[in-house]
Amino acid sequence: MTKDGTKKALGKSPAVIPAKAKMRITAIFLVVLGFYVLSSYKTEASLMEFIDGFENMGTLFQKFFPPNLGLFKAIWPALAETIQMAVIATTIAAILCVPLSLLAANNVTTNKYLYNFVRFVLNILRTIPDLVLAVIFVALFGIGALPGIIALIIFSLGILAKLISETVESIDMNPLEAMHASGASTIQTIYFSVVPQVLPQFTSFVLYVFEINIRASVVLGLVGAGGIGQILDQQIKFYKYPNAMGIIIIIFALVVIIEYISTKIREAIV
Amino acid sequence: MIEFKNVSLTYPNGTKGLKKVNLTINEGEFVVIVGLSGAGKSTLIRSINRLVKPTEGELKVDNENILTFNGRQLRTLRTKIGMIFQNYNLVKRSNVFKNVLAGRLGHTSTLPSLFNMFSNEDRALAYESLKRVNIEEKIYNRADELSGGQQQRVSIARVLTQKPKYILADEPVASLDPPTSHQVMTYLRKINQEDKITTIVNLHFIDMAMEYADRIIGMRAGEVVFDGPASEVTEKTFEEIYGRTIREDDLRGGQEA
Amino acid sequence: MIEFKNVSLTYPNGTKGLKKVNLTINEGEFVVIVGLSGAGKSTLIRSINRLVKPTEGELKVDNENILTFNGRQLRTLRTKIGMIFQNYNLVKRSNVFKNVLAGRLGHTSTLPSLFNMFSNEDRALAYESLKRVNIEEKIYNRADELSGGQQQRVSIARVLTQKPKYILADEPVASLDPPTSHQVMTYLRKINQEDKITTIVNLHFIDMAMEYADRIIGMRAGEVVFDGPASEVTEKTFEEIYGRTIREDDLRGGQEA
Amino acid sequence: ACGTSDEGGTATEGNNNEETPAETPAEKPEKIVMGFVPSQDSDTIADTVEPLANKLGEALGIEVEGKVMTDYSALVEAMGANEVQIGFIPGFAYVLANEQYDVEVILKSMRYGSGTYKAQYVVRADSDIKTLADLEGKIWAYPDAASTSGFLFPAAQLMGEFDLESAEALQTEFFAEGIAAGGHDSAAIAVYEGDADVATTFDDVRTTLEEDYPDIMEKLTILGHTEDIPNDTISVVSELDDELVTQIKEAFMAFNDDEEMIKIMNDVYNWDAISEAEDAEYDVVRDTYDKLRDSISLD
Amino acid sequence: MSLVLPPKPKRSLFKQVRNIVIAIAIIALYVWTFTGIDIDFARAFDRMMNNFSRIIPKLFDPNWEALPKVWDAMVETLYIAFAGSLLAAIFSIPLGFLAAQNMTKNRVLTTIGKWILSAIRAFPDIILAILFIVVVGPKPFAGVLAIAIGSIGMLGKLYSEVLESLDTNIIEAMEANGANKLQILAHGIIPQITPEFLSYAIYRFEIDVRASTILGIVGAGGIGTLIVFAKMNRNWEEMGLILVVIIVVVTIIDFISTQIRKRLV
Ligand SMILES: Nc1ncnc2c1ncn2[C@@H]1O[C@H](COP(=O)(O)OP(=O)(O)OP(=O)(O)O)[C@@H](O)[C@H]1O
Ligand SMILES: Nc1ncnc2c1ncn2[C@@H]1O[C@H](COP(=O)(O)OP(=O)(O)OP(=O)(O)O)[C@@H](O)[C@H]1O
Ligand SMILES: [Mg+2]
Ligand SMILES: [Mg+2]
Repeated sequence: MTKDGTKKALGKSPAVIPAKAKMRITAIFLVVLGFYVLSSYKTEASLMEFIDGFENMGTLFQKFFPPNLGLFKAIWPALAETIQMAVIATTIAAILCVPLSLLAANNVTTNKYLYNFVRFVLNILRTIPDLVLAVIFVALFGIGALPGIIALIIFSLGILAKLISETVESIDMNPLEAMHASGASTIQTIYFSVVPQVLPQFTSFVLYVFEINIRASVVLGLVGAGGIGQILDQQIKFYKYPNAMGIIIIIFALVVIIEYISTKIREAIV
Repeated sequence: MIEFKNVSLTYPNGTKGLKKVNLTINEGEFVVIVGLSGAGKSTLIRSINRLVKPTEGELKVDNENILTFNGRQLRTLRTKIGMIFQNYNLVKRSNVFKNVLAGRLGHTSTLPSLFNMFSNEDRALAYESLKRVNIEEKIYNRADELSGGQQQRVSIARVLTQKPKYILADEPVASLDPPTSHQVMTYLRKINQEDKITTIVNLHFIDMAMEYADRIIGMRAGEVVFDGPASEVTEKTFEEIYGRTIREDDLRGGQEA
Repeated sequence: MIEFKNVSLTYPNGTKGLKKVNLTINEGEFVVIVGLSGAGKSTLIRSINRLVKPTEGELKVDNENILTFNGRQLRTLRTKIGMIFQNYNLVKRSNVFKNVLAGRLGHTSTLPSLFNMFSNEDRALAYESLKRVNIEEKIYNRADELSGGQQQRVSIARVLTQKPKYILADEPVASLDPPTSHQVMTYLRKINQEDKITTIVNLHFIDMAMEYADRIIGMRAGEVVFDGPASEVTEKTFEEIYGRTIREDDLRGGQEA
Repeated sequence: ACGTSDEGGTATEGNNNEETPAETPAEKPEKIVMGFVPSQDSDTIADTVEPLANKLGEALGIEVEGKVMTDYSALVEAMGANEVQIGFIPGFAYVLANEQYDVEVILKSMRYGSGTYKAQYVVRADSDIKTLADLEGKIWAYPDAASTSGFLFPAAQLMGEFDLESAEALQTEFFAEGIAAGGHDSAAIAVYEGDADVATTFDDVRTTLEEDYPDIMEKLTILGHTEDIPNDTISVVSELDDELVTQIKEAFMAFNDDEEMIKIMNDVYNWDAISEAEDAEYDVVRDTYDKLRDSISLD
Repeated sequence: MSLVLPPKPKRSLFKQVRNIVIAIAIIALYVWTFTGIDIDFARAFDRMMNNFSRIIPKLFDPNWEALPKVWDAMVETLYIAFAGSLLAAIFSIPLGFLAAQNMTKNRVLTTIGKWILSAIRAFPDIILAILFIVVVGPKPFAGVLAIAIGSIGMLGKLYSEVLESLDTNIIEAMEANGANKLQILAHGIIPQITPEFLSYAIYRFEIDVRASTILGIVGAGGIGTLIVFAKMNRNWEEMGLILVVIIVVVTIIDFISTQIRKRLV
């Protein structure tokens, strides 16, 4: 009887996650872990060395202090150029991404071929490293801010269009239906029901990309595309670490300010 | 006048939404369609302004077969049919007035509307409509600041602004509590009577249907199983529409609604 | 036994959710609370398991004043009170079984539960509960694959798994259509009778309340305005609860529900 | 800032790994890491040093690992932390490394039979710039301010010649504008395209551009050269004991007699020999840097 | 007929002033930007037409001979980026929780969390590389660490945003059950956030694969080094090949990760 009872009880108490799903999750977990172990081996990871060497980092890090904040005036022109490049690039990318992200959202663009084509192009755009873009455009346009701006535009366009098309895909479709039902044209429908819904996200993504663009100019500086990056690189090469730290702190301040503006704008329009 | 002649609709996945529906809805009528979830009420109503396209038969609105309509014709058709939805379908983040003005989009050319340039007539009309549903003081509130009943009134105002010949309402009160539901139904009825707008409403509740309708159409599994004035509704009608008496159905817990 | 003694609740923004409520709910009762939106039904119910904390008075559950409870005591209190929500509040991406087992969390030690290690008894109990609401065949479906009615049944199963002494249900059927609503109410009633679990349900619909309740409590603006068996409900009760007779209210469109 | 290298020597002791006091030479390390930063001053850039490292390892009987890095500050820091023991670093980087971490030069590379190279002033053939003095008021393109041949030497030369206080003054008072072009090639192209009037680059950057710009040899001419700049160094960290350093030196020198190695070095780095070097040879770089040192800081 | 127009919206003076200030600020920013930056478009265009044939055709004529070399670098990059972004994906979790307002109720802590993340993001790759090279030497591991830190700045920020948009009803339901905080985390929060966290981690992995210039600095080889060298040598054919390899590899990663996500979510 007891035997019977237990059997019954067990039969009645199914596993929390079905065996098949469990196996699948375990398999994926093992693959990820396995690849990590392999990567650790290939990259010569060693916790001991890390702990041993940590002191070195401390010693080096100290050299960055005290940061020289008096350099603000000296670097201002380059910083201004960086900001200006980021402003232009972000603005243009934000404008261009509107049609692109609508075309790359499957709830607005119902034509499968068009949608897939735009997605494909955007994916390729996103794949190209910013450094390569900068190098190619410098080679094409010569040194100066323009190649940097164009590299930033393409770079941010990829990110923005992806993020925004995903937002568009998640909007409430009901108002669109209502507008269609009242005879509004497609453009009217988009303008009156899609735009208000994505506006807050749009702004915060644009500001996020603006921040990325400011930071990306560090890379751009290295290839002659202007901006604060050049100065930073030079300070490091000359061992003016406190100066480098000063620049980093100024970039940090800029990042925090942008983030603050972003929250404020979101609060204002949400 | 709206005429369904042997209208059938099969969804791409094979579900039959409508099965050989024949109906005539006359000018100025207030028709309520009742039926269980999945009976095809929405499909029927949405066929009329071609939000879905019946696959067979003929559907005439004002003596034109709208099943052949395309692009421009469709837009014109839709401007004369107003629609009210269960979830109000307002743009939550826009203010009430903008939402109501959206009802005029079909009558406005695209470019000016993009710059929010509506004519004084349009704006006056929109304001007038808001007043008719007694919600004018919320004109500049954002839609998501309103309660459900208020939102539905805004969506009625939007439809009024459209100056339609027909109003379709797809379960306009399903998300509202009973007093508010009655309020909304009362407004719909009032507009039907004052403006002589032919009105077709979907409802789950047969009791509410009987209170407001000139005529009740019962649907079940894509077919019209009852069609007649509210006064003719009997216990048997209930059975026809709901398959069996309500109580019994419920007690068979296992079944899905 | 649950006793409200002069319980008041003022929200931080100054809104009075409850005003000097006095109530006693006895073991095994099936109580339905009705009232308009904003009447304080949710506030009342959520006070009982301290999801909100009344600011005045005394609230006794099994003769202990729960308003003084903290941390550990609160968790123990909550394990014996099951709760059902309007929006089911299931973890949409987890399967049905995991959702139901979540009902046991309060009875399970933390560490094993983090690794989904539930005892055989717990799993058997959860499965049993699923069967009681006739949904055992969906055990490994993800919660978001289910219809509203099914999700609500899962959330009832979750509460059953908790083996509570009390069940609180906050508008359990507001998102469901009438037949499904009846189904869900029937299950709740069945459980109340079979397991002798004291059950308190919030509803908008007084008619549905009358069908299922032993006792009806009417609320209005944070106050209890009616308390008695379903049989005692009259036209006047309606008026008390809804402020005035329904019809009249509606016609004065301007008023908010 | 640190003064002379002697002072640096005592100062660095505290910086280094405590276990290896300088006096008691430790036994041979298990592995030596050799870092290499290809500078654009050379006209081909290699992305591997493996053959060289292997050969050196054979000769020393210790495992030698070669690493190519793209930034010499990183290499110098790595040498400072004794993570890299042998560094192939340009003259200017060596001077800094010596000052900071007491890194010592042992050898230098020979190119085209010489241990030095020069930087050049590149102008358009059709321009009216005939002497350095004509550069006044023109636009100057240089690769970057840390480039030995592209910036330091020409800047020092011009500052000396025209009696300017600082690099800042050079860029704003003497020249109309200074542009950091990001590379020797970009600087030359800037002149070619007319964005700048003069570029300072290594000698001769035009050869690397001939493929893309076939007429560059005619369009651009060389206005002049700077004084000699010592070639890339092979430097070692102070932690290596003298015996090992001698071995390393000998091993490298032996490559000069090894046909196969010469070929490898030539193919990959354009070197045709390795020769001994002394710290003093880099004084010229040091002096140049001293002239500019302060004008580069930002305060 | 006289038209009854609605009353004009009442806007609070504060908001009006605020909006005007914002508008002026934005206009000023643009005026400053466009007057400050000098770009000769006509000339740039001209230049591009001239240079086009020097570069673009070569990019489309990749130098396949370099494939073994580029491929090796790519594989190396993959290992490093994988290890780095996995570490980042894990260590970003506590930071994400710290910076999320609804998880860390304490405003001071949240702000500290957000600032830490911003500070990390302000650190340029090259400095991270230098810092880690002195820790473990010029080897791929230094690259792994630098990438891990660099990625934490972005992942932590994204994670905290996911957490802030969490459905809190479920948490309430579990609280009502008597579940404790850890249990709510395991059963209520983690299932909700897993898919987003995964997507972001994989997205970051892709970024790390294609933007690994940092690896060149630490002497870890990798595709970034090759980009730098191809640039220095003006070797456009090799640049073309590098691009092809990156595009193909990232596309494959994208495909695999979509499959994995589908299976896990
Ligand atoms: N887009 C669609 N694709 C496939 N089947 C559909 C689609 N829309 C509806 N259906 C199916 O068609 C049938 C009728 O649906 P319809 O929405 O018209 O019912 P309803 O009476 O409005 O129900 P409810 O009360 O739930 O709104 C149902 O079986 C439904 O599942
Ligand atoms: N967290 C809160 N803060 C401030 N006020 C609140 C809060 N929650 C509820 N209220 C207010 O308290 C009053 C009672 O609300 P409660 O949610 O209890 O009503 P209800 O009867 O459940 O209504 P419904 O039918 O809409 O659920 C309402 O006026 C409501 O606006
Ligand atoms: Mg429907
Ligand atoms: Mg409530």
